[in-house]
Amino acid sequence: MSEMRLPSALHAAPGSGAELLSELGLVLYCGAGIIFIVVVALALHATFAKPSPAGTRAWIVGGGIVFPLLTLFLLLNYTLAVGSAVAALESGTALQLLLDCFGIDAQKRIPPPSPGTMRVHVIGKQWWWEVRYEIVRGDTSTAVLANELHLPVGEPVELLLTTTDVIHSFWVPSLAGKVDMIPGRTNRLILRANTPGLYRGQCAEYCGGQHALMALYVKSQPRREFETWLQRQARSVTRPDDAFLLAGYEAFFKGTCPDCHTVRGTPATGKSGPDLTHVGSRYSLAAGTLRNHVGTMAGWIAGAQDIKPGNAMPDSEIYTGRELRALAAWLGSLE
Amino acid sequence: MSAPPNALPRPAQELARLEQAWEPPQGWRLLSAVNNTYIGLFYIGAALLFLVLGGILALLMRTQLAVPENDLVDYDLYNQLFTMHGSVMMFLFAVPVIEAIAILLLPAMLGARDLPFPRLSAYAFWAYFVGGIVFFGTIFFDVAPDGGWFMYPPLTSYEHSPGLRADFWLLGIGFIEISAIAGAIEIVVGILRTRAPGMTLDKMPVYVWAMLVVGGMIIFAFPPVILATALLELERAFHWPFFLAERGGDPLLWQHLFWLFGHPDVYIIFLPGAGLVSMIVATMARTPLVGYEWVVLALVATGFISFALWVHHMFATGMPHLTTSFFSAASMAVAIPTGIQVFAWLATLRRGQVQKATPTWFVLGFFGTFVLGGLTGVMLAVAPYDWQVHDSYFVVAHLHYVLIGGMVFPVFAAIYYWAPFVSGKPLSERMGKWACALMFIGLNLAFFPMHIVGLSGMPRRVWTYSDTLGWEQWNMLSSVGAFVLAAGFGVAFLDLLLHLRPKGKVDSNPWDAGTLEWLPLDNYGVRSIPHVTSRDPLWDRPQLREEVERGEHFLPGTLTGDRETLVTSAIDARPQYVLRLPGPSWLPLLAGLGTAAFFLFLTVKSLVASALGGVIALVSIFMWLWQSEPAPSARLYDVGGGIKLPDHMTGSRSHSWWAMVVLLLVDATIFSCLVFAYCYFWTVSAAWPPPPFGFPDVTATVACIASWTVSATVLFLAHRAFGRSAPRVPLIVPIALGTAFAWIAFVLAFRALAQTDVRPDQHAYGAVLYTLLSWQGLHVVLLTLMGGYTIARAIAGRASAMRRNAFDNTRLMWYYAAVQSALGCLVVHAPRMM
Amino acid sequence: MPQLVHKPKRKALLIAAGALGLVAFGALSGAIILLSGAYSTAATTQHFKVTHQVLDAGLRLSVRASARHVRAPDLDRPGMLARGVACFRTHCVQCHGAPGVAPIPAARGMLPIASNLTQTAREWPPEWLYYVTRKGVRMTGMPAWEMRIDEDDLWATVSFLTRLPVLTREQYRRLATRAEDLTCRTPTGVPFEGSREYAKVIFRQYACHSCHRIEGVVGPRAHIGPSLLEWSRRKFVAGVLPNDERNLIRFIRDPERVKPGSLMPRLEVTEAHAREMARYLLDEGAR
Amino acid sequence: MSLRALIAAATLVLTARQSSSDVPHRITGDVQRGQQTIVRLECGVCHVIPGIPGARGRVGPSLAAYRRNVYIAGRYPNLPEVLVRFVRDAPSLAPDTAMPSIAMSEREARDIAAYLYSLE
Repeated sequence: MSEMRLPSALHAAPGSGAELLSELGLVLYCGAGIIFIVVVALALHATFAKPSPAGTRAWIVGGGIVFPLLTLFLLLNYTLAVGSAVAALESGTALQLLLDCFGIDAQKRIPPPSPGTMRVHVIGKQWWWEVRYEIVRGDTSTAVLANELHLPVGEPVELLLTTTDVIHSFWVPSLAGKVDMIPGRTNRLILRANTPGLYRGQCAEYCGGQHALMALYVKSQPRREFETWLQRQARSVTRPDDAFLLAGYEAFFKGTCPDCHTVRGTPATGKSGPDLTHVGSRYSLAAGTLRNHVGTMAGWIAGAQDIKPGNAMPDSEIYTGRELRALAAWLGSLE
Repeated sequence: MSAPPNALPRPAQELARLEQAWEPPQGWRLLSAVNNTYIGLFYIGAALLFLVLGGILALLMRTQLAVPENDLVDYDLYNQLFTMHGSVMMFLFAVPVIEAIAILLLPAMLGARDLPFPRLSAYAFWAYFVGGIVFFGTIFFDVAPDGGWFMYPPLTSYEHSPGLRADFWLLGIGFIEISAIAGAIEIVVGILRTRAPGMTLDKMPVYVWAMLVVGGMIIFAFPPVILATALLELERAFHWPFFLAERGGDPLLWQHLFWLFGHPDVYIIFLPGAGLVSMIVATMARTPLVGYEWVVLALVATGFISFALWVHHMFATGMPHLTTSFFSAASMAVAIPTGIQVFAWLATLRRGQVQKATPTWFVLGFFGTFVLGGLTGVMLAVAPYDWQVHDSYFVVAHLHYVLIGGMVFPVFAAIYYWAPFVSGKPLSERMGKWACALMFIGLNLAFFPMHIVGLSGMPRRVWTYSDTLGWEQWNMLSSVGAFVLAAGFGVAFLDLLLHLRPKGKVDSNPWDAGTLEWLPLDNYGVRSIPHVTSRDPLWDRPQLREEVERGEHFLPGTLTGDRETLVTSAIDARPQYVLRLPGPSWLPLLAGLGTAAFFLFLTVKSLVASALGGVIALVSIFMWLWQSEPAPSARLYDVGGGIKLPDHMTGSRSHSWWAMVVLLLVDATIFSCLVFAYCYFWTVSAAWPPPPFGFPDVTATVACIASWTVSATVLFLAHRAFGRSAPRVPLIVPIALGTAFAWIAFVLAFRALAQTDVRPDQHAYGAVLYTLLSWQGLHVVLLTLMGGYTIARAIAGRASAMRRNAFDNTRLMWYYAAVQSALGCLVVHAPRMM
Repeated sequence: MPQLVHKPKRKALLIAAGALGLVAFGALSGAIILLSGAYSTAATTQHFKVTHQVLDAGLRLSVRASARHVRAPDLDRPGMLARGVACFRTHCVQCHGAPGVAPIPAARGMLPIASNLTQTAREWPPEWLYYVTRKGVRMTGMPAWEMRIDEDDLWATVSFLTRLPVLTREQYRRLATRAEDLTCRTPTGVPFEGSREYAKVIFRQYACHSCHRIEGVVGPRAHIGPSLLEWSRRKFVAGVLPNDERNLIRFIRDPERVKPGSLMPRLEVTEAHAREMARYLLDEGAR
Repeated sequence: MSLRALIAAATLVLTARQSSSDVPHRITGDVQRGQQTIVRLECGVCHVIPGIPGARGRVGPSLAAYRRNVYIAGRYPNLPEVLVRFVRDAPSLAPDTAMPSIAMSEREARDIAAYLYSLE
């Protein structure tokens, strides 16, 4: 995953909400830096310079009231404009908004989300993410995956954020600010990236034992590539022909795997764990904890509780070495 | 300037009698002391102990995070560590230490001999100390809470946090709620009613103003968290679904209630720090604080605005844009009063010749860190920016800058500044400077990198992180900084151990300060209570020290033979009566232990032991109350200046009446929060009451309200009759009657609920209805106890037309309970109007 | 006379200091000898005479004390002698020799040398012989036989030993030839089922610790087989089978069948012993 | 190279020179690169490996003091060429093993082996 961008608000993706926010941040840092230096300088001066009657109420009125009032008034208007822009992902930079936010109604310039905007459901769970693409090209079939989200480059995608257990928070710092996932509610977040890339996100609201190991990847890719990918994700799986893979397939049903996992096209329809239909195509296992290859797959199946203690996946305790390898190989083949 | 109120020479034996009355208990009996100087020191010592303990937890965490993928502690222990660190620092260090400092300093600053309710302070301290130790001890038994210090449900509810861990958190908070409310009563009544004659509101030291505001804030800020913790415990213990979405609850209700407390709490912690800085700055610059009125106004304004900020902790919960905008604006607005104070301090420093001693260095350290924390605070108030940094290490950096910079630095400035007040001589300048420098460097080294690592995507509360994310160098720096900071604390504590020797008799004013606490002091406080005519009496009347020490001012000895102080009017501080104060007693300690045992054993579900603790606590409290309100003397006492005062007062002039009113304000705020919870469920749900349930029975509701009216009326009639006849008959009969009607009302309220068919564990609707009912029931029980106590006093001859504070307080509670219960019954039906 | 009061005290102090000094000196010189490598561990260097005598006496005293509660059964039951001979020729003669039979060459170089049992059997009561045979002797070549010879045959062996001093070369040869078809029986049960202490004895008696590191079993830091420390957390037996009791027993008893080519030898571990071992290993985490 | 030939060759080359304990572990791999490769391939999912952050897996044996191990997979002498092959393709040496063959280059396998031999 060398192509992964650092999951950082300081490395915002071009065209994303995070980019607007990082420009906003820049304004804030500069302003705060100047104010900080001035106040500290004043404090040192006041302490060490000769006493002077210059220290009067004028300081209080000027420094304590007029200056903050003015600054905060400007800041508030500016940030409200940025906030609206980020919420709707309007194009244009935050600095432009800063220059012309007074006198222009920022709300007016924001186009409503176009009717064709793609919607993706992201459901937070202890401690992983379920991602559902509801509609694929008018077809009603569903693409369900875990811990991974793909976006077409340059198009806003609307995420509907929910949870089935505790509060989580969806945060991909280089794409957008965070939005909580709260039981009983559905929150919305619009994501967009203007360049292809792989981004990392992590749960930002403490959600219990393994909160630290709840990450996900977001991949932005050209529209055509995205379409191909999505179509493949919507496909079902067939029984493998290869003898070794078949052994893996059978091992899957020998164990308790199907109780929790779905593999579309097979009798496995468990709901509580991640959908594994295309698990082999994913970047990570265990919600961004492990890279995905046959070795980590085998290790995760056999030792999930050592890797992520307390998570819902038990250590498998029934497979022979050969079965484990075959199972890992079969799952890895589900691309 | 006028002559002092009392003439010289003073009678022989006057001083000896004063000393005898205030004689502190010796040896191990010291634990029975209730005097504010002792309790204040115990309290500060305990709070600093928890600072050390919480700090050790922090060092463990920083060691774990120093390198990526570290195995020093596992996830389970780490989650306990950060939960305990936050809870210990906020609830067992920050809030208690500000109350502790107030208990120690306030009487001396006000020219009083003690606070009005010494035993209440002692009780608050013991409940806090024992409870705190038990709470902290859970970490050694692997039952420490692990839900984070703000304990968001549903993670902390019974399903996702089975076991005792979360219950121990609720227990720990329970203690701090008790001691904070007790402290607030003490502080507010103390400030308003025991100031030295002449110390009108506009002559109060800024710190006293800060504490008055903070006392007021505690009264309104703690009730939401009291209610929230009660609801969560009800949910955990009985599965009443307040926060469970699938049964009509809402996890956000917890967040609203918690932050409705949590944000003012930040200012409850910071304002006393600001007040301390105002005092120190003025003294160190040897000039009166520039813009006193502005600063006071700023304190009051901060107190108000702080209640309008809580939602900025919830910007990421997906609330409407308009809401975030409002709270964004309010959050920014709080920068203005803070700015006023900062510039007032700067102007003061500029005007005077600054003494460069350790307190000054700490104040400068405070400027250098708090201002930065304040600025990042403004950033967090910017809603869109908050979406990025919320719940990241940026917030961790911000809050530590604000709390350590804005509160710990002033507290250590205060420790160095007021050490001579306790021990007669300053601490080591050399060690003080080292401590200050190490703390300043450590703080910046530990927390500045956290801004960057937070922006780089590191969320809070993670026990480990990967080495591929670019976070490791910053974390290493932070960890090193944490140890430097700890070394700074270490030097300061060593200095305290080596050089602080509290003594009874202190006559010291090393910084040449202008306020009353620098008068010569002994166990009895000041020799005579000064007549105050300006804001900085020691500067404006240099001879005041000698006059006070010679006994030329008010109340130079003991008039009743008991411990005494002067009660003055709230606004203009005119002497009103001589308050006889209780002496040392084991009862507060016993009551504190009993309370601790009650909650502790309740938490571990050991009901018999719990009940035993409860009985011990109740009996101790009743015994101590029994001793209160000694028989009033018919004569008037000459306190000096030709002023003759009684030793007792009833009705709204009595200090106990004020305490009762404060308590009722707390009570009413809890009730308002409960009503808020009801309305909240109503607004967030599609239909109300949620089908298939109905509203409570109207007839029973009306009957309940009628019954309460009768009950309160009976008490009112008794009150009218009390002044005229012998007390026995008009007290026993009406109170018994009133109690009976209160119980009838409660039963009727229950019957009204039964009509709705909803059980409390079925739906949030049922849960909130039954909580309203339980709250009413709790008051009925309380009235029964208070009524019984009042009757007992009447029978024992401890009540009369003059000696009626117990009755008056019971009566106040009665009216309040009746109104509250009636309102509670009505509010339930409010949705019918819509 | 205050001095008198002080004197004994000072004397006691002096004695104590002297004793401490001696102990320290001893420890120091011992350390120097050990660390310098001057102490020879070669089997060609014999013990000092006094060392040998002390150790020999120590052995007798220890056996006498330990065998106090041993009660011998009737040693003259029919068939007993024959089985005793069988055991003796299977397990003992190699080191101890027999009338007219020398120990095998390797055994002749042992230090200490295995005693000639014709003499021992004359001087020791059967209970002692039983005890020593059953429990072995530490730091000599004498192993404990309780895991390899069952209780009855242990006594049968003792029964034979008691007659050893009176046998001629010919008699012994005849007895030995007659017993050729008999095998010495191995024990089947475990005396202390589920005892963790006894499980450690079992590991040691099968020499497991010569290749593996095992929790609670003192031995070399062996890297021949995989470490068995924290075994309960391991997921696989031999990297092949799920790590549960059944599979572990299977592997311990017949490694080659579970994992062809495995270098772990078949140790003829009884079912009961293998179960104790498996339980011990799997129980570790639960403690 | 067939398995038999591999072992035979390796054994032949090295049996003659068993005198120093270091000899059997001579290998042309880079220890530091090996460490990075182990981190990248996340071998720690199944093994405890000293010096690798987060390597606390219990699926396979602990690789602590790997240099001192006498055998690989309980079957083959612990020789560099065998180890390199086992690291890449364990099933070819131990058909029943749980350790899958992991995609990596010859050089990466050598680096990993070098790292393992650096563990005393």
